Amino acid sequence: MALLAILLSSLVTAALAPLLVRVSRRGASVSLSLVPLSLTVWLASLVPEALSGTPPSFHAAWVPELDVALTLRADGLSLLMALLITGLGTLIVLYAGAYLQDSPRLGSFLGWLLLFMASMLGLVLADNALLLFACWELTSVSSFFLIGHDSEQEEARQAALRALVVTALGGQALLLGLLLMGWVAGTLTLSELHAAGPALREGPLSLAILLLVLGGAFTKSAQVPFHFWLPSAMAAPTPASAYLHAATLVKAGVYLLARLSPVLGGTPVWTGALITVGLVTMVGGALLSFGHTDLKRVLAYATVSVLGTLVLLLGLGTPGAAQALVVFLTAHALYKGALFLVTGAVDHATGTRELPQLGGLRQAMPFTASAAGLAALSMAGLPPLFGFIGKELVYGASRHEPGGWGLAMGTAVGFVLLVGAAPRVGLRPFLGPRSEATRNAHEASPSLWGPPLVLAVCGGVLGLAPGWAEPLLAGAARAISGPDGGHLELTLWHGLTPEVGLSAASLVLGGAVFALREPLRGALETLHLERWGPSRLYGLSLSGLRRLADFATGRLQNGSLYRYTFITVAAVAGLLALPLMLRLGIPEGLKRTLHFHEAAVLALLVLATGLAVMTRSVLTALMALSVVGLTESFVYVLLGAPDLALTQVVVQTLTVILFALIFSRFPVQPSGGRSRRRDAALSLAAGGLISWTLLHASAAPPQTRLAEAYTSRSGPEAHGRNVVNTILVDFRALDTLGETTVLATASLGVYLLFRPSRRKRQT
Amino acid sequence: MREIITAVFLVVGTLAMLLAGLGMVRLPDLFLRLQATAKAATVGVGGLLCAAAVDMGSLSVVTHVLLTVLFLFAITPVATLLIARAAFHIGVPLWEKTRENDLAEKYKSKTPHSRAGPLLDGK
Amino acid sequence: METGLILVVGMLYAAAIYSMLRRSTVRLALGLVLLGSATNLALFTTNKVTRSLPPLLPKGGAPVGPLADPVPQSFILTAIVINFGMLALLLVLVHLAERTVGSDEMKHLNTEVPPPSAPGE
Amino acid sequence: MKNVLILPVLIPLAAAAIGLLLPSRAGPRRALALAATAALTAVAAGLLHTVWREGVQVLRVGGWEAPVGITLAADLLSAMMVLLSGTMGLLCVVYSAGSLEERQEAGAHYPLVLVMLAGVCGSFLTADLFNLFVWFELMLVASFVLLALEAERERLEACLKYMTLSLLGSALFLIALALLYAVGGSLNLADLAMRLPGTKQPPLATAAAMLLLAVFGLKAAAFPFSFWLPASYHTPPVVVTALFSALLTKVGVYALFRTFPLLFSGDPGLTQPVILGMAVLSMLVGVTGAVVQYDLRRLLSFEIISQVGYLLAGLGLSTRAALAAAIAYWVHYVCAKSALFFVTGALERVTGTHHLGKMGGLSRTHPLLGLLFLVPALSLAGMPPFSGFFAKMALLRAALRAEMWGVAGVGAAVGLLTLYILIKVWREVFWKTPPQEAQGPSGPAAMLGPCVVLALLMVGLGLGARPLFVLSDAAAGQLLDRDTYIHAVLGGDT
Amino acid sequence: MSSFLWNLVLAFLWAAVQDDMSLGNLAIGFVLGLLLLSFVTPEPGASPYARKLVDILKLLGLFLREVLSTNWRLAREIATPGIKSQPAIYAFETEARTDLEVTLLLLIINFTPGSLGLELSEDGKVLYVHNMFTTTREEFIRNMRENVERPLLRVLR
Amino acid sequence: MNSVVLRTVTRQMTPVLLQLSLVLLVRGHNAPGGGFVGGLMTSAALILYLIAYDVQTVRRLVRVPPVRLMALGILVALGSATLPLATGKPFLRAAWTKLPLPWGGELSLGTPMLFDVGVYLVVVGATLGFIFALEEGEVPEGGHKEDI
Amino acid sequence: MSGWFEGLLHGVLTALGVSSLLTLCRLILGPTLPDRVVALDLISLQLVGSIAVYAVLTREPGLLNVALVLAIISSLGTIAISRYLFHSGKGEP
Ligand code: NA
Ligand code: NA
Repeated sequence: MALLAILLSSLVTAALAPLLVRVSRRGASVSLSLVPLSLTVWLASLVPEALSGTPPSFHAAWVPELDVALTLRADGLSLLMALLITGLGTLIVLYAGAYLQDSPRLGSFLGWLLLFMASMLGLVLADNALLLFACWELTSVSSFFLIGHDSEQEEARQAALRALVVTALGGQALLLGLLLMGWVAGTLTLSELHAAGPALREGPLSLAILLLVLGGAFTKSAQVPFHFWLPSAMAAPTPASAYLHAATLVKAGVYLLARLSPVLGGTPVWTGALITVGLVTMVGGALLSFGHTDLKRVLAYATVSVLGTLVLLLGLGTPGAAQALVVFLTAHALYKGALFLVTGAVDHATGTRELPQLGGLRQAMPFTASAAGLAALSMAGLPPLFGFIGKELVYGASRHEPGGWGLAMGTAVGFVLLVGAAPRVGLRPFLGPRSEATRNAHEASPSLWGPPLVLAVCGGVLGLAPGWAEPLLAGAARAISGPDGGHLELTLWHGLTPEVGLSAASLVLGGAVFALREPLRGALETLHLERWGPSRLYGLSLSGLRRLADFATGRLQNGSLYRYTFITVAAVAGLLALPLMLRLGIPEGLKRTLHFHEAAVLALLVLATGLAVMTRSVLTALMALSVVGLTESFVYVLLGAPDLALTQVVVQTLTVILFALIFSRFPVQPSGGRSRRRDAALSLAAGGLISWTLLHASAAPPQTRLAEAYTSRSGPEAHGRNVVNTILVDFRALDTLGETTVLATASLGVYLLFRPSRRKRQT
Repeated sequence: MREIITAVFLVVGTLAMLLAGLGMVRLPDLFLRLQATAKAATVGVGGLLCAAAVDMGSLSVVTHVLLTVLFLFAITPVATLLIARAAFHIGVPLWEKTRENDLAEKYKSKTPHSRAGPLLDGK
Repeated sequence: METGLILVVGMLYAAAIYSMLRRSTVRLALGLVLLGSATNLALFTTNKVTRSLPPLLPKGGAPVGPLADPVPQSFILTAIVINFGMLALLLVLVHLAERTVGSDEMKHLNTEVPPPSAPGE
Repeated sequence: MKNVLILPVLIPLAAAAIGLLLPSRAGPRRALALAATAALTAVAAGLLHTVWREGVQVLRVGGWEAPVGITLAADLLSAMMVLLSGTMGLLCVVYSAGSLEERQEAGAHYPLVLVMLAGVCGSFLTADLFNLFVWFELMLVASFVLLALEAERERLEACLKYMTLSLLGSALFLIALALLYAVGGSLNLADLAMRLPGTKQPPLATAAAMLLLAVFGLKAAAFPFSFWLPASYHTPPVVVTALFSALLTKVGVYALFRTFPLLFSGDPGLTQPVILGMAVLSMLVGVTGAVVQYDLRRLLSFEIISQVGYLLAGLGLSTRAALAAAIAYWVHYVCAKSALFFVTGALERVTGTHHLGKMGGLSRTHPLLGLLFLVPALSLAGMPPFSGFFAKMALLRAALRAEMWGVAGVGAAVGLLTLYILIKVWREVFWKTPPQEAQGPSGPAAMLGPCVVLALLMVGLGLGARPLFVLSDAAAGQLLDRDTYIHAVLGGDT
Repeated sequence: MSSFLWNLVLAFLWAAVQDDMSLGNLAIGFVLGLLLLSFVTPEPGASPYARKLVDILKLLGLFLREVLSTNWRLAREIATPGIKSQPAIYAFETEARTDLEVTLLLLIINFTPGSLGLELSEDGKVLYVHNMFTTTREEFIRNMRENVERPLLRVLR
Repeated sequence: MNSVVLRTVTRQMTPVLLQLSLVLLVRGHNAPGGGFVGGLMTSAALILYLIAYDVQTVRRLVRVPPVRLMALGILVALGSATLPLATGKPFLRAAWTKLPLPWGGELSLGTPMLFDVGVYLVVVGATLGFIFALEEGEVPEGGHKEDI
Repeated sequence: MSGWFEGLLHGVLTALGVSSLLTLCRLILGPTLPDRVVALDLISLQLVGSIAVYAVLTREPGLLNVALVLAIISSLGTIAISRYLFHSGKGEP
């Protein structure tokens, strides 16, 4: 129940945010931040229960027909994530209030931000895969609005769309994967899925499930080649970037994989895919960060790299890797969040985020500088910061893998690059001489420097006293690797292990990379990655889609009634041909007797029809049609339908009169000349198919049931000797009612369209 | 006996109809063909309807036949008149062997009208 | 008769469709008249008893021969009337369209804009 | 003897006739239309309740038993559709009051809307194929007139196209009926359902099925019979488009749902692949068409085609789950699409255009409209927590469980593209810097009210999706339970 | 004309009272009524009905003779190869005055094979008649006057 | 085209034609005919009148505007269909009564005949509506605007 | 009905059919629209006759109803077309 309350209260806060801002701009963010704060406390109070054998949970039915349930469960992993979400959320709401103080749309920003927080909370607390998915989609949507906050800017709009398209693409894949999982496993309750693990890992659908789920996770967590949306999403206001792209949103994919790794993990495909993609992302992301000078972009690529690391760890699948994962994830959330917020503060103070223009801010912005420094050191993995512990564990996990040294070396390359990137973002802007841009900069309100400082300090505190977080982190790791997931002991110093060596080496090499950053940037620029990278592919596929759509729509829906009619008739002919070709042969038992006068009637029909179609004069055609109509009525006479003949004759004449009235002003037109042959072929084919079908129908045994019923009951029960009329006004009078209304409505339409007043207005 | 009388009416009517049909094809101008139609309406339809009246002979049948003949006699000439009038209006030519035309004066100024072209050739 | 009639019905359909495909709204209307005739006759071909008496019951007493099936007849009657109403409406549309665009050619009746190429994404 | 079954036809029809006799002023005609649609909605709700409690309801019109007379039958699907139509009719009348000129209201607008409603409800309720034809035509003729009403050039053109293809469809319908009558000896659905399986001419039944597929596909605007829809829906006043989108194509879909499980379930080999093919093509053609549109109403019109594709997919899969999903999707989509058209009307009023390029910045100036657009748009794209989320999920789930991977894949992809398209609209209309800033109020309450109601409905059907799915599942069960329907329609002596 | 209606009513009464509506019975009733009316006139001042009836019969006879004779010529014309007649359009100044008279005259002219009313002048006095077989204008006008117009007007006036 | 002959014939024929159309309407239950054909014949007679004279004359002759005529017809048909509901019978259930005739015999009267009358009215209204609209649409200043 | 009579009726019907076909030739040949109108008029008259004959053949007096209505109504069509020709010939409505 507590979990539901947490979720609902965050949702309600999101809804209230815009109203609250309208009431008071200044107090709004402070008072709003109290909610995530109290939620953090509340969640923290749940930790002991979560780590016990029976974590807190909640279940309510939602749509059982679809296996969607409001099932919540807070085990270690969920709670760790939830705490990060609410904890960071508190700071970021506070920060955003100051950062967007002057924006007229602070209210909607906070609203979307809190909605995002709520959906993120739902995502990590959900124990029903489809509930998780619902929250997953909500995070995509709310992040769309956060990224596009500066909607006047084309760049922001593009970035928002890009993020949404990529993550929603993954979302669709994930949905299919989850639905298949539910089908195979018979349940979609995450905590019960592992019972179906073997079926999910080895069944015939297992590969499809795995690939679909990975598609979802990789897009959301910005793995290569889907990473490109993340850097461009930096168009978002910085608080949103810090929250979404450092700490929470991008971790959703990792979280999902972590959640599912006990169920889907361990297969060769899983391991291979995650390690490969993770490693490529890790190295690639870090490397690409050197190609940019925009602080946020550098941070974004660094984030991509870290996400790769996390995925890689999940690929390893060992208890050690799980431990490394949770620790590294936490450390990253803290330092990256801090760095983003610092960037925002710098941007706010100087009006630029371009590295070459920044420098010497340490005196002007001392608090910010301290936060940046601490966070950057954590990022570089320097002791005694939490980042160091995380990095050690990563090295350890990769090294312990069979053939792990190679992997560890690969990891090291990534880390080296990250180490090289850290001073760029955390130190460079603050050291050295002041630049033109930073001349007038000064520290802004505490709301802008407080939150990053808190985050950075947290990283330091956790590095010095990791034991505080140890139970929760261990619990989280166990949630990934299973209850017998080994023991987690977090200390700064394990002794002189190979990991320490690797760390030291990567620090040294990282320093070298930092020194070589400019040549590196030049090299990357000459590669023109944007031109052929996945970003380009994205653009190409969108424009390709549009071109294809343009072409198809232009060909099909080209506005020509001729074409519409042609295609429609052709399609009908095709549909009709299908059963005929497949099942019907030549009809048998046809009646072949034909009297002379009947032949004459048919000849009359044929000739008149031919004339109607062939003549160039519309009026001649009309008269030919009259002959057709009159002959038709004679056919009715011949076949015993005087009522029909009567009606046909009168209607025919009225039709002619209508035509005559209408045509009084028509110029007589020659008929169109193009594509006659094709039209004729289609017409003949359609007519032939209909004839063929009708011939079969006529060869079928006669159905006289209804006719007998009507003829025998018409007199005694319907008091009429004209059976057709009794059908019309009694047996099936409802038809007649409808049909008269049709006639009346048509007449009303004619009247409305043609009344004199309308004519005057037009001419 | 009744069948024989009927047959006589039938034959007369049918022959008239056939001749009218033939006349339609053979006669050289509109007005001559109108003459043929008028004959079909009187002798042809009249004969055939009378055949029906004689054959069935009930009051209802005779009434129907009488009414039909009455309407035909009343309305067909009107239609003929109107067709002829329209034909003059749009300048349908007379057969070249038509000896005299007292109407020529009346319609001289009005034919052939510019709008009548397509109506006239009917193509 | 039936077989021949069915073949003629097919021809009527062909003619109707051909006429509808003539790119002229007037011919379209004429084609729809033909279509109506064709359809009515097609419905009529389900009347299995050829050369039968009309479904009119004699006053007191049984009919002397096989009666035609009244059911398709009632259907066709309904269809004829509906078709008539629709045709009248269509004629007015054709006429108004002709008056508006000044021709009965269908190509002049095309304001469905071709999709413009989208501004850059 | 459930005379209540005739009321959904009788009420609007009588109101239309009386409306034409009323003096030609907006007030009385509007009041009458409001009263009639409200009454219709109430009756429909009662009918749904009765059907839910007591099963299929039947009225033998004129007291003649089937197949001699026409029988009206309401199962859950029919009742749901009648209720939906009544509700939409009511909302459209309200919206008309807000959006139309006095002159238009005083004319034949309301009577025509009512006639169309009568045709639609008749189609939903009849158990006789020829009667269905008649109701179809009634609905069509009213829609023709509504479409062409002001006789502007675009509307004439639209109506000509729509009419031509519709009349072609009517002719084909009659051919199909001729075939069915030749094979089964009557056109009563239940009677045919009894006889078709035993017929000596199964291929003829298949031919009829194909023709009906084309005919109903034409009404439903399924590809390749969909051309009339984008050609016409952008021309009349928005409220008319909304009404069309809520009712017209749905009747075609309904007819498919009514006839195919009942009549042609014995021959799935040919019909089902064809239906699925049509479904997939419709989804793709509709959505690709929408991608290139910059006219908001045309864009939404193309979207209809792809949504119809989803519904057809449900039919093509023809499992109970798929049918249920399609029915739920149906309800959701009618609400969402109408809401979008309603909002479009408000946007047009504010900006004076429906071309995306000429709009912009409305999220700042008219945030309420933004919200009212967003809810149906996200719902249509299948985003939580709105109705479309569950509906789309249910369809995909059913497709996967029927092992129709392609359908599921296309369904998911089209969902993505739908999101893309609607977000494109959002970006253009609400975000982009406008050529000129739109000022002025968002619209009268009579215009925004229906939008709000529908938005709330979509939230309600999302958060409280359960009842809809229970109902849809039961309706799907009834669709597949042929014997109950046959027994109910034909009476005890079968 | 009302006398004719009276006659019909009488015939109807005759049949109805006997409850035998057969054609023969009605005919008997008609003849009896005619006899009755030739003595008693329901409208005072009207000319004797029976004489008018004779005029009508005379007109019909004349008409029938005309129809038969010219029909025969027309039939020969059509059925034999070549068209020998030389048609002409003549103006005919009629003595008929009321609309009904003019109309009936024209109807009769039209049903006389070989002649065909084509046009009526605005003042309603001149009929233009298309004629197939008459040789001269004078013969035509005389024929019209004597065989068509006079008998008709006699009946009508 | 105001031909004396046409007018005279029309004047004489119209009552007979109208009478005939009523016969078709009433006898429709037992012989070919019925509401449709009856209505169409009535319209035909009136159209003949219209051709001979003009729209205004026919409008004066009919008095009720076509749209009202149609609405009335639908209400009559609906009414005859709804009557049975009052007694709890199904919609459109026919009710018959035999009326003794003063001159013997009896006349069967039933709601289906009333229904047919409704159809007749609608058909007359509809066809006249078509013709009036088209005809008046051709006369530049002709016709009065009719409220509908 | 005796055999020769029935045969005669069939023959008559056939002859009427042939006659209609001949008339249709004129409709096809034209050359002017009034020519075609005349042909159409004649065809409807032939139809009236045919219906009467068929009524005799089937002894179905109900068919004469059709003949009557056809006789009345077909002229109406002819009149309408003539009126149209007359008006459009004059170039005024
Ligand atoms: Na009917
Ligand atoms: Na629609």
